[in-house]
Amino acid sequence: MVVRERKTETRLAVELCGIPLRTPLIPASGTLTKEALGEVEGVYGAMLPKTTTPAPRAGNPPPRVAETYAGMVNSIGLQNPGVERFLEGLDAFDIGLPLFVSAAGDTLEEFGALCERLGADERISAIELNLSCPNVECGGLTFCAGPASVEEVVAVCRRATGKPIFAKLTFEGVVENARAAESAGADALTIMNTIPALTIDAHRREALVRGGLSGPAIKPVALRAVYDVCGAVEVPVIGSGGVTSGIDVAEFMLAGATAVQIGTASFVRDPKEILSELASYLDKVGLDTADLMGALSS
Amino acid sequence: MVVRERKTETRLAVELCGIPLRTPLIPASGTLTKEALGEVEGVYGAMLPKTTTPAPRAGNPPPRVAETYAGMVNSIGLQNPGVERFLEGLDAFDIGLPLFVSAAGDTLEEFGALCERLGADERISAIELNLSCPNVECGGLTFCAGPASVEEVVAVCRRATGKPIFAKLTFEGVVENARAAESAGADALTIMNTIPALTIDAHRREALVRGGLSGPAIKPVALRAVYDVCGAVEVPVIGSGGVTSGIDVAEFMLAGATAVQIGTASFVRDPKEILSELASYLDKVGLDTADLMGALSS
Amino acid sequence: MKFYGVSVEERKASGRYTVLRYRWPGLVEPGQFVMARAVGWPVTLDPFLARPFSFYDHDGEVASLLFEVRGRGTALLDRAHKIEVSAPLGCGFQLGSSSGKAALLGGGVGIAPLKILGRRLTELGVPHDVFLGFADAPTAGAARDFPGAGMATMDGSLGTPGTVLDAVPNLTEYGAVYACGPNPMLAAVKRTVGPDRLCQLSVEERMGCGNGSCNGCAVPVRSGGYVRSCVEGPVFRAEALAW
Amino acid sequence: MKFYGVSVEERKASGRYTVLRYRWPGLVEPGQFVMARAVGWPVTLDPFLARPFSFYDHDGEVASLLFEVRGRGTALLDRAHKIEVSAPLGCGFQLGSSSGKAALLGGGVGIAPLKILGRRLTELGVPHDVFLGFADAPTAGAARDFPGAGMATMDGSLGTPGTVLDAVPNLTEYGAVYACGPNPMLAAVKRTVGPDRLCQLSVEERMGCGNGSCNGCAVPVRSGGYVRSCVEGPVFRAEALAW
Ligand SMILES: Cc1cc2nc3c(=O)[nH]c(=O)nc-3n(C[C@H](O)[C@H](O)[C@H](O)COP(=O)(O)OP(=O)(O)OC[C@H]3O[C@@H](n4cnc5c(N)ncnc54)[C@H](O)[C@@H]3O)c2cc1C
Ligand SMILES: Cc1cc2nc3c(=O)[nH]c(=O)nc-3n(C[C@H](O)[C@H](O)[C@H](O)COP(=O)(O)OP(=O)(O)OC[C@H]3O[C@@H](n4cnc5c(N)ncnc54)[C@H](O)[C@@H]3O)c2cc1C
Ligand SMILES: Cc1cc2nc3c(=O)[nH]c(=O)nc-3n(C[C@H](O)[C@H](O)[C@H](O)COP(=O)(O)O)c2cc1C
Ligand SMILES: Cc1cc2nc3c(=O)[nH]c(=O)nc-3n(C[C@H](O)[C@H](O)[C@H](O)COP(=O)(O)O)c2cc1C
Ligand code: FES
Ligand code: FES
Repeated sequence: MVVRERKTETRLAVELCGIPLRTPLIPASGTLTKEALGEVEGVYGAMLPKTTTPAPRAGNPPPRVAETYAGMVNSIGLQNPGVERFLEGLDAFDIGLPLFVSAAGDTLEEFGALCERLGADERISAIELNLSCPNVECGGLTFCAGPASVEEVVAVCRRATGKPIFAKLTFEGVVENARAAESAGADALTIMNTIPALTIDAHRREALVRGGLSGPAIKPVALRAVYDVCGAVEVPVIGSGGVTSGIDVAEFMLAGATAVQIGTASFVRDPKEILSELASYLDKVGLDTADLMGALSS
Repeated sequence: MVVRERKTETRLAVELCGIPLRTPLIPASGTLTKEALGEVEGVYGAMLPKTTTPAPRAGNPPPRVAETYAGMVNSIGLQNPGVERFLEGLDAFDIGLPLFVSAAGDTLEEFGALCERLGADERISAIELNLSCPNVECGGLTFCAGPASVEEVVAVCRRATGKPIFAKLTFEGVVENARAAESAGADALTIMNTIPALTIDAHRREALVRGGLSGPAIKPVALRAVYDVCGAVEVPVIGSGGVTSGIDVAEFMLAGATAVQIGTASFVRDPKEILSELASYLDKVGLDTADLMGALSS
Repeated sequence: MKFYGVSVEERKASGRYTVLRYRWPGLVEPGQFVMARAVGWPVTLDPFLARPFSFYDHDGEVASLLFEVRGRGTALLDRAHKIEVSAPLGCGFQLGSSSGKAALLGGGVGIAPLKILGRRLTELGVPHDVFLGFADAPTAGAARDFPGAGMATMDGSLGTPGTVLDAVPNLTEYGAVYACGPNPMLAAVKRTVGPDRLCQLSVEERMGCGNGSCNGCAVPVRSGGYVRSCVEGPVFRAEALAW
Repeated sequence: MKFYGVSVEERKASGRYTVLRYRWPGLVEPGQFVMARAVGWPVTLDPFLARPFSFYDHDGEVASLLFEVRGRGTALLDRAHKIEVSAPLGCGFQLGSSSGKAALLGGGVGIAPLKILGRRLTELGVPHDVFLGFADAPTAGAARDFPGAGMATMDGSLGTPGTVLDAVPNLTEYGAVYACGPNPMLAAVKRTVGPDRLCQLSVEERMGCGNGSCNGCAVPVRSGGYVRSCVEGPVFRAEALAW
C-alpha cells in the first residue's frame, strides 16, 4: 500500500517555477477560508489565500452572491483586513505546502510596496498579482486594460521582489496582456479570473449582483484563454475558471497549464473528489500529470 | 376568448425602430431553419434567418458543436449559400412577420454592397450586421476590434441603405463599440454574440471545437452587456445570449432591451413555452412588455 | 465543501411548509444550519448552489428541516428521496447566560430554529414562551408543532392581528429574546427589545458556500465593515449588527 | 424544438446495450431518429443537449431505442422512468428500388436501425440478410434480437474474427447494401461495395439541435461543401458522401 501511495504521489506531482507541488491543484484566491482547511487535507499542491491589499477593505454591501445557470456571480469587493493583519494571521495557511499570496493595489506604488512587503516574508513562496478583479475600481486605473498597463505594473513588482511573480489576467485581450506580463518579467501567468456579469431579480424588479461570473459555466472560455496563452508565451500557465471535475483539470493541462486552480467548484463539492477523478483519469490513460501538459494531438 | 387573446397580444407587443412586433421574441440568427418554422407559429415577433454573405461559404469541417456545462460551443463558420441563393429562398421565411436579415462581409466594400443588395429587397424590414462572429477570420479585419472599425463599417452600411440597421456586437469592449455604432447611424444594437471558447476531449486527448459559447451559461454576461449598453446609448437594444426562460426574457427587458433573441435554448425546449412563461410573468406583475423596459428599481 | 448523502426518512406537510427528517448522528446546536440540496451527480447545475436551512429539530440521531418551497432549490428538496447536506454549520444561539424567562420569536419559516431551541432550553430548565407570526391561517398551520405558542397573523385570520411582536403581551417580562425571521422583522425586534436585554437574532443572507470561504453572506456590524453570517453567525447579538 | 414526455414502459439489457420501450403512435421510417434525454425541468443543464438515437423498432404504437451507455446523457437515460423525445427526425433508408437481395450491415450500436429496417423489408417482401459486427462476445449478446444474422467479433471470440464485412460470405450476391456503424466502418463498407450497387449509409455526427437549425451535424458531400446529417440524412447514398 505504501508503494502504491508513493506512485500516486509522483504521478500527480508537478513543478511550478521551480517549486515542487504534490498535486497540480491550487485553491483559487478568495475561495478557501482558513476555517475550512481541515476539509481539504491532501488535495492541494500549494496554498493561496484571498487577495490582500495595502489597507483594510470592508468590501461591497450585500447582496454579494447570486446563482446563475451552472455558475454564480459574486461582488465581494476584495474584503480583507489589509496586508499587516493578513500577515499576522498567515500562519493559519501554513500547512506544510508552498504558500502563494495574492496581492492587489490601487496604484503602481501600492503594488510595488506590497510586493516588497510580501517578498520580505520568508513563509511566502510566490506572489500572484491580481490584475483582474472585476469588482473594484482601481483608483481609475484598470491594470488589465491593455498590454501597456500590464507591462508597467508587472515591471514595478518585478523590481520590488526576487520571489516568483504570477500575473493573474482577465480574459479580455488575454494573449496580448500575457505577452506583456511575460516580457515584464512575470514568472508565471494565472489565466483567468471571473467574467463581468449581472443578475437581476425579475420578481422584485431589481438588479441583484453586478460582479464576476465563475463556476462551470465559464470553463470553455477559460480553457480557450489558457490554450491561446500557452501558444503565445514560454512561462508556465496556471489555469483558473470553471474547473469542476478531474476531467476538467486534465483538459486544462492538455491545453498547456502547469497547475490548475479550483474555485467555485469547492463550494458545491469536495475537492478531494476532483483529485481522485484526476488520479483515475491518469490511471486510465496511463500518464502522469507532467506528461499531460500540452499533450493534445491535433 | 377573442377578447382575452387580444389582450395578450397587446400585452406582448413591442415596437422596434418603428416596426411593430407581436411579441418581443426574435430567433437569433443561425438558430432557426426554415424546415422548423411550423413548430414556432405564434412565438416570434419577427423572423431572422442565418447570416448571409456575398459569396457562398462551405463552413468549417466537423466537429462543429460540442456540449459544455449549461451551454454549447459551435464553430459553424457561417455556412450559407451566398446572398443570391439566399434571396431566392427567402420566401420560406416570409410567414407574415417582419423579416430581418443578418449580413456579414469580409471587407468594407462587401458590407456596403451586401446592404445595398438587401436594402433593395422589399421583403426585408431591417438588416442586422453580424460584426461579431467568432468563427471566421474576416480577411484580416475584425470588425468588432474596436470603436474605429465598428464606426467605419456601420457608416458604410448606413450610406448603402435606408432600411433600419442593427449592429450585432461582441461583448469585448461592448460599450465603446455600441457608442461608435450609434454615432455611425445604427438604428438598433444587438447585444451580444457567443463568447470565444474551446472544448477538449480529454479521453481522445484532442481539441474538439474552438468556437463560440452560447446557451444558459452566458446569460449573466449578456445581461450585463445589455444593461451597460442601454445606459450608454439612446437607440433600442436587442438582447441575445443565453435566454432560456420567460423570466430571462423579462430580465433582459428590465435591463433595457426592447426585444430579445432566442438562440440555443430553442434547441433544447419549445420556444412557445418561453413565450407563455413570459405571459404568466406579466400577468403576475401586472405589466405589459412595453412597461418592463428598463423598469428596474434601484 | 463536503456533502453527505442521506435518505429522507419522513416528509410531511406542516401548514404550508414541509418537514423533512433524515438520520444525522452527532451534535447540533440550536441556530446552526445545514447547506442542503437534492442529490445530483457529480454536482447539480440546476440549481447550482446548495441552500441554507436551519436545523428544525435534532434528537441526537435524527435531524429535521422545515422549509417553504420558494424556488427551484426548495422545489427539488420537496420531492427528493435522497438529499445531500453539509452540516452542522455556523454559530448558534448562546444559551449560557440565564436571565430569567426567555421569549422565542419566529416569523414565517423563521420559526424553524425555535423548535430545537425550545427543546434545548427545556432540557436546561430555562423557562420560555414561544411566539409565532405568519402571513395567514394556512401558513399558520405550522404552529401545531409548537403547543402553547402565542400567535399572530398579518391578515388577522388567526391569533392576534399583526406581526409576531403584536402577539407578545408584555415583552418587558422577558430577560432574553431569541428571534428568527425575515431581516425587517429582526430589525423591528431589535428596536422594540432595546439595548438593555439579551437579544439574539438569526439573520438570513444569501449564501455561496456556507463554510466561510466566499465572503458572500456579509452582514454589516457595528464595529465596522462586514462579517460572514455563515461562520460568525447566523446568530448574532442584536447590538452587534449595524441595522 | 418541441419535446414530448413519455414514460419508459420497459427497459432490458441486450448484450451490453440497453433497450428502452415507450408508447409512440404514428409513422416512423427505418433510419429515422429521435433526440432524447432523461426528463428535466424546464431544461436539463446536465447534460445540456438531447442525444440522437436511431429508432430500434416501432410497431405503430410502441417505439424502442437500443443504446450503449457512453457518457452522462446515456447514463441518465439508462435509469430514467420518464424521458423526453423529439421525433421522428431525419430521412431514413430508401426502400423503394428493389434490386434483388439486400445486405444489412451493423457495427456496434449501429445495429440499432437494422431491426426496424429488417421488419419493414420483410413487410415489403424484400429478401435480406443481416450481418452484425461487435467488439467482443459480451457486446455481441445484442445479436440475440436478430435471429439468423451473421456475426463477427473483433477479438474473434464469437462468429467470424474481424469486422462485420468479414462476416459477409459473398457481398457480390446483394443488389443493395444498408449499413450503420462508426464512420470508419461506413467508409470501409463504401469502399468494399463499390460504386455499382445501391449502398445507403446511416452516418453518425455530433448534433446540436436535430432539426436542421444549427448546421452542427455537417457531413461533407461530393457535390461540394457540407449538408446536415439531421435533415438531409442521417441516411445517405454512399456515393453522395465525400469520404
Ligand atoms: C442561515 C439561513 C437559514 C435558513 N433557514 C431556513 C429554514 O429553516 N427554512 C426555510 O424555508 N428557509 C430558510 N432559509 C431561507 C432559504 O435558504 C431560502 O428560502 C432558499 O435558499 C430558497 O431557495 P430556492 O431555490 O427555493 O429559491 P430561489 O429560487 O433561490 O429564490 C427564491 C427567492 O427566495 C429568495 N432567496 C433565495 N435565497 C435566499 C437566501 N439565502 N436568503 C434569503 N432569501 C433568499 C430570493 O429573493 C428569491 O427570489 C434560511 C436562510 C439562511 C441564510
Ligand atoms: C443519427 C444518430 C443516431 C444514433 N443512434 C444511436 C443508437 O441507436 N444507439 C446508440 O447507442 N447511439 C446512437 N448514436 C450515438 C449517440 O448519440 C451517442 O452515443 C450519445 O450521444 C452519447 O451521449 P452521452 O451523453 O452518453 O456521451 P457523451 O458524454 O456525450 O460522449 C461520450 C463519447 O461519445 C462520443 N459522442 C458523443 N456524442 C456523439 C455523437 N452525436 N456522435 C458520435 N459520437 C458521439 C464522444 O466521442 C464522447 O467522447 C447515434 C448518433 C447519431 C448522430
Ligand atoms: C466568491 C469569490 C471570491 C473571489 N475572490 C477573489 C480574490 O480575492 N482575488 C482573486 O484574484 N480572485 C478572486 N476570485 C476569482 C477566483 O480566484 C477564480 O479566478 C474565479 O472564480 C474563476 O475560477 P472558478 O470558476 O473556479 O471559481 C473570487 C471568486 C469567487 C467566486
Ligand atoms: C449553432 C449556432 C449558429 C449561429 N450562427 C450565427 C450566425 O450565423 N450569425 C450570427 O449573427 N449569430 C450566430 N449565432 C449566434 C446567435 O445568434 C446568438 O447571438 C448566440 O448564440 C447567443 O445567444 P443564445 O445563447 O441564445 O444562443 C449562432 C449561434 C449558434 C449556437
Ligand atoms: S456563504 Fe460563503 S462565506 Fe458565508
Ligand atoms: S443537429 Fe442541428 S442542424 Fe443537424
